[in-house]
Amino acid sequence: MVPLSYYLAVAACLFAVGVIGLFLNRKNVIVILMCIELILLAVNVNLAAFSHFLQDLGGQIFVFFVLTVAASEVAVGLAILVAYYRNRRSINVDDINTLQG
Amino acid sequence: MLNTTELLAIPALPLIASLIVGLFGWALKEKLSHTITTGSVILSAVLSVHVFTQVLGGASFYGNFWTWMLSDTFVVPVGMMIDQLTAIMMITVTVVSACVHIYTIGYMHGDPGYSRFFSYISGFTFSMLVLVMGNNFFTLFFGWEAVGLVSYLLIGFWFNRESANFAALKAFIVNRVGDFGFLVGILAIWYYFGSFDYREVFAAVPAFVAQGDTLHLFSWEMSAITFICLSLFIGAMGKSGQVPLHVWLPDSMEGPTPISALIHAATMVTAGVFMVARCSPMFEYSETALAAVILVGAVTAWMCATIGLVQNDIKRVIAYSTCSQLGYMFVACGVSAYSVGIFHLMTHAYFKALLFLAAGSVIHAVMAEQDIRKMGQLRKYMPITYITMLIAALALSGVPPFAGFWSKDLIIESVGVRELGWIGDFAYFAVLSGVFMTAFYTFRMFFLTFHNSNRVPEKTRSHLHESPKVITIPLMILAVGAFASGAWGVLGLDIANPEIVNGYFGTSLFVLDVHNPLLAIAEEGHHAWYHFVFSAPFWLAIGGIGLAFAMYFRETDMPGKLATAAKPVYTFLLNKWYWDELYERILMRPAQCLGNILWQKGDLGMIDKGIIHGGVVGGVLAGMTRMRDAQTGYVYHYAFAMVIGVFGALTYLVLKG
Amino acid sequence: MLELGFFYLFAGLAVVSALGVVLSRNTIHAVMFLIFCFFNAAGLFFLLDAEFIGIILILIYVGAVMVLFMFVVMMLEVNFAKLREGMLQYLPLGGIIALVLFIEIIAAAGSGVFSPEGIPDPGHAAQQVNNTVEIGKMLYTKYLLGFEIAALILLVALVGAIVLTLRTRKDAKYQNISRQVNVRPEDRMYKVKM
Amino acid sequence: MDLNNVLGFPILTWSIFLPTLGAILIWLFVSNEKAVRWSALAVSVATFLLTIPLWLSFDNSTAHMQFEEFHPWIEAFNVNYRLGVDGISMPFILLTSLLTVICIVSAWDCIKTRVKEYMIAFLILETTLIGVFASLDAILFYFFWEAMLIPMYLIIGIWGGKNRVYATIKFFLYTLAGSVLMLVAVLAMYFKAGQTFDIQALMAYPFDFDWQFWVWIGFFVAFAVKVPMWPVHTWLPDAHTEAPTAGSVILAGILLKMGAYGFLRFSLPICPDASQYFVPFIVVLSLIAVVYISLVAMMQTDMKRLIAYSSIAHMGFVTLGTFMFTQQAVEGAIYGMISHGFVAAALFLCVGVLYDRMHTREIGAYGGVVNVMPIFAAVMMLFCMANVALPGASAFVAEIMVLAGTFSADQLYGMVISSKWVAVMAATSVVLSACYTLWMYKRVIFGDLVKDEVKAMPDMNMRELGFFMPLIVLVIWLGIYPVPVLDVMHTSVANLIVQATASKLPAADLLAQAEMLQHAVTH
Repeated sequence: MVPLSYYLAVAACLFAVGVIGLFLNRKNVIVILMCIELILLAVNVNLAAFSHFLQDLGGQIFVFFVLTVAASEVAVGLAILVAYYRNRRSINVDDINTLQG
Repeated sequence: MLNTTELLAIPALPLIASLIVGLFGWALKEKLSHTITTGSVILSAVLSVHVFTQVLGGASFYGNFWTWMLSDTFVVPVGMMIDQLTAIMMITVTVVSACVHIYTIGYMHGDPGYSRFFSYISGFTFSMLVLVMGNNFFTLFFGWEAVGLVSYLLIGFWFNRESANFAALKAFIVNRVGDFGFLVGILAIWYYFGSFDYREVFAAVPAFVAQGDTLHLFSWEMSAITFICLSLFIGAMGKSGQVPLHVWLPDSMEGPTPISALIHAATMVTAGVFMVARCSPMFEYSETALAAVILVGAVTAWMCATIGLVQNDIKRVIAYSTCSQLGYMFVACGVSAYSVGIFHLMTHAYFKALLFLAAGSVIHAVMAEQDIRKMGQLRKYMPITYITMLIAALALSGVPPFAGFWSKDLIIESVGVRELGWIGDFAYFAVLSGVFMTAFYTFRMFFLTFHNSNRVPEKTRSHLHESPKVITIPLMILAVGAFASGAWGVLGLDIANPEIVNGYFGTSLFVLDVHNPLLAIAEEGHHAWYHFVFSAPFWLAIGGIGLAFAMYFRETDMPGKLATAAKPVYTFLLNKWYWDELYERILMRPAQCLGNILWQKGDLGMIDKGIIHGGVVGGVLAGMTRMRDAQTGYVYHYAFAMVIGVFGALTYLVLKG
Repeated sequence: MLELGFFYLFAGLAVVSALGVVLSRNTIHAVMFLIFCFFNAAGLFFLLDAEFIGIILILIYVGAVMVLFMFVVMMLEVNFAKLREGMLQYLPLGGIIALVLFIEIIAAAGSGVFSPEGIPDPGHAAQQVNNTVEIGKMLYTKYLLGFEIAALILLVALVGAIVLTLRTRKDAKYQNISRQVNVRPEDRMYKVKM
Repeated sequence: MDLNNVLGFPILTWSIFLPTLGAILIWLFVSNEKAVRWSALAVSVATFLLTIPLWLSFDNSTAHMQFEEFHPWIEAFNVNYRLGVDGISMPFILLTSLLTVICIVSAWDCIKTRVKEYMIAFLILETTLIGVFASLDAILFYFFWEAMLIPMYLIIGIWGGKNRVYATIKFFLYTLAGSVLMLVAVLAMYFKAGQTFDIQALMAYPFDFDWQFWVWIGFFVAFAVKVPMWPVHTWLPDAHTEAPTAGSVILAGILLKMGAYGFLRFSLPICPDASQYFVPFIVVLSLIAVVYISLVAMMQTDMKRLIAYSSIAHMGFVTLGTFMFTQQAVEGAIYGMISHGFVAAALFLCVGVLYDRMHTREIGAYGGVVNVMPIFAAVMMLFCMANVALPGASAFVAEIMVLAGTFSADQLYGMVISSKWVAVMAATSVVLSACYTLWMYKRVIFGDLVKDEVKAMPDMNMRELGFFMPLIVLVIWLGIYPVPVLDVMHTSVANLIVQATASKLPAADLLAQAEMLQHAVTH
């Protein structure tokens, strides 16, 4: 049998890789979004693992919710990206600083 | 007991007249204005004389009319106390005031501020009467401040003249310095005696002195009675133009001449002397305060006399003479000869008012010229003025039998008999040399004005004429006073009785027997009428007049030579010992400088720019700018921040265990 | 043993493909790696008796979301190489943070609390237990509100995405449906008196 | 509850809200500018008349609150609508209602834009000011205290001078920063004293020393800004300079008094031990206000700024008197506030009269005004002399009483030097106030008529004379017959002094403190 901590270790790996990805691909929004997917995936793995080992289905329900939200986020994020690209002809994050006001 | 209504009427009449003319002067004709005010003041003079005769008969009055302020034990009544001291002041004030009122009718004729002027001088008469008639320190203070206000208004009467405005301001502020001391003295009296009332306070003095309260400032200690007396005396110094608060008095000559006579010679400036005499039951118990009074009086008497020697402005000569004579009065009070001080106050009031009014008559004649170098030979044109002024000058010089002789001689003798160490010696020297100088400068001024050569400019020479009756009549009335008041005081009123209680003043003045110089004089033996011939003051006065005669009766080159020979002394005296310059350097400029520094550096610089704008606002601004810089707008920075936040939180939890 | 082998397989591939996502030069490749990563994660889910979630992950994520990524990447004419410039600028910071986080999580995971002694393996569920049915039961009872909200979020995301990307071009021709529907015969045809 | 209200009529509520009611009616129904002016005047006069019974039916013999009203407001937090006045607060209500009338008349022609808004702002300001003086609930007090800022902010910010925005913001932030600490102090007391905001209950509650210390500081900051005391005074000259005339009048006349009133209402009775502890501190600040500010005032070239500084100096007297714990000093302080309310108001009106003609406040721009405006010169002379505190003017009574009270305040409360010397130092104001006031007067009014602009200035008209008349009468009346006003205060002030001198600390602490004091004195 595979112990719980193995799953947690895998999740930790995925999480760390996702974080590194954030820093590495800081200019590419698409990859950033994908890194976030990775991080969420790590969380999902954790949730599913605990759900199994604690015999509580709630964990899986939450995976379900996380997936929902992640999907929405990707949809909206990409939509924004497209809209932005249409206006600026670029998705370089360095160009996106209108938040500064 | 005196009639209350009559007593109330004496100050009330001038007040009402003043208010009517002051408020409705714009609607009144000149004639109506002066009739109302002059009439009321004459009436009040008549009433004063009536009161005086009653007081001579032994009547007195004491009573409160009104509660001014009331708070717990702080009770300030308004009341009157009429005794011998008050009565003699009342007649002096009202008679001189009445003369000045009449004189003003002629002098101020045609001035745009005619009715205003009458309103002021009537108001002044009211204030001065309140000052002398009050029965407590607050009523005294009220009158004190009110005369100060009127003095301020009158000095600056010709408000278009910058110098007049400046002099008015100066007079007021210097007086306020004195008032500051007076106020502190009054507060101390209330604190220690629990009352403002003359009777209650004076009755409590001996017991209080025996109790020996002291005041501390850090390690410095002072007996309470000395503190009170010195504070009060500071007030007297301010009002009576004593060194070092004398600087306002000569400048006050910017005002019209009638008020120089009334306020700055005869009455207001003598209020300080009156106050010291009134407080004699307190001063008697403080040797320190008495010594201070002598010292200040003597210094003033001597110093102002020296300044008077070289002044060229006719009014300034008289003004310095006033300062000097006030010094004599204070010296008299200081050596506990209060009765003599008041006596000199009275005689001085008459002859000095006369001197001023005569000078005013001269100024009137020479088209408002005040420089005695531009006068001369005026006796031909204005004989009445000439004669009256001669009487006043003789009185001031102390030539018998004129008024000044009687009082001044007594002062000098009183100083002479008291054993007071170096202060006494100095005072004796000051008053003796003062006599010589007084005689000299008075007759210098007199000869230059009426004798010598005629230096009047051609333009005005045609205008020279004797003044109208309305001006000369008051001169003549005052001349009677200047001639006779001295003899009347000594022979008629017995003012100089060594046993003061038996003399005119009765119980209104208080002198400890050990202090009383008059007793000492009496012990030396009764003076025969010709005694004066053997006394130094008489010969000094004659010497002064003689010197003036030699130098100024005819045009000589002596004054010029003397001035060149003693150039430094001459300049020093001409510049009035540089008091004004000194004050400008050590008070005015530093105060302005300090004010500016406090404002620019303190308020604007330190508080506004430093703390508020620099510290608080600047700090917030700088901090917020930095915080705003953190908002780069780059999404990934925010993402990093989140990650770092997660990292921090997690690390914290892990480390926390 | 077989299970452990599969675990290593899925886990290893997932981590490797995750690295691929992060490191690949071409964004298309990154997307492909992510898809692959999700497949492996789904495998892990299966090992954890979470069949429904695993299938959802493949169907929805791989089938829809990743396709969306693919679409966007291919639609935008972006010089992705340029976006990789200065890639290493934040590597030290990111690396350290990721490393520390990793160590911390591993330390937590390996702290013994989650060891088999701490949380014993319950074993796999019986054959007749239907994961989907169980999830459905919970979802429609205990978590109904959350479910509804999730639905709503999806709706909002749907509408939001459309609104964001919708645009009207001046040079294009559009139907005006309301006008089309409201049209009346006389607008279309009228008789001309000859 | 037993409410002490002899009138049986909510007179305080009416006094407070009648101006607001009037403002609402004007807002809704009056549009013509002339009608707005007249109706605002009518409302303010009505309010003034309404407040007169407060004085007429006031019972001088009791220190209890009178004309009380009580309604629950926010019951969850025990916040109540509790009103009442005693001999300390009652005079201020009359002062407020009277000055508002004068302000409205004085703004008659000067305000040409947004007349309606101006009048409404003034009426609402009156509501908040009366509310402050009538509140007996700390939260209600705070509510009015803060609400007052809004109309004042608008008055300075909209109808002010050139630099008005700066002045407004400075004024607002300064006061707000102070008030925040007051709120903290109020809340601290609320939780400590068993969930009550009732001021009288708080007065009775025995706070321990540490607690008093911090609460006192909280209140001090709020009140010191308002008074204003050095060094938090710099907002005042700016606010005064930029405010329209009537704004300056109300600012000097009443707003400044709120601070000192706060000391009397909160600091002294609620934190008596802390108040005594801080006496040397207050004395030093007050003396700085008297001397330092007077010197600064002397150097001003702007008339309004000069009078503003003189206000600070006079308020220094007030704070000095407040913390001397003697009957005379406290009464003198209150009297000083009333007197200053009239005198400073009148001086600002004087400047306003000049400003309306020349549109400058620079002293140097004038000179020789007496030649063309003799009546004005006489009026201004009167108020200048009142400002100098000449006997016969109301300010003299106040000044002398504060000095007397200070002189006789034997209790040292840890002072290094005797209170007598404090009085002596404070008395220097006799000289300094004369310097700055009369110097300004000389430069503005006296002198030769050389400037053409000055030559063209007409003398005061009947309206202007009209609003000076009551002030002249009051300043002189209060100067020569202060007894009726002082009578109102006696009992309340005596009671206040009992509260302020009786310690709230347990006996053991008192002993320790007495020893400390003894220690300080012997050294």
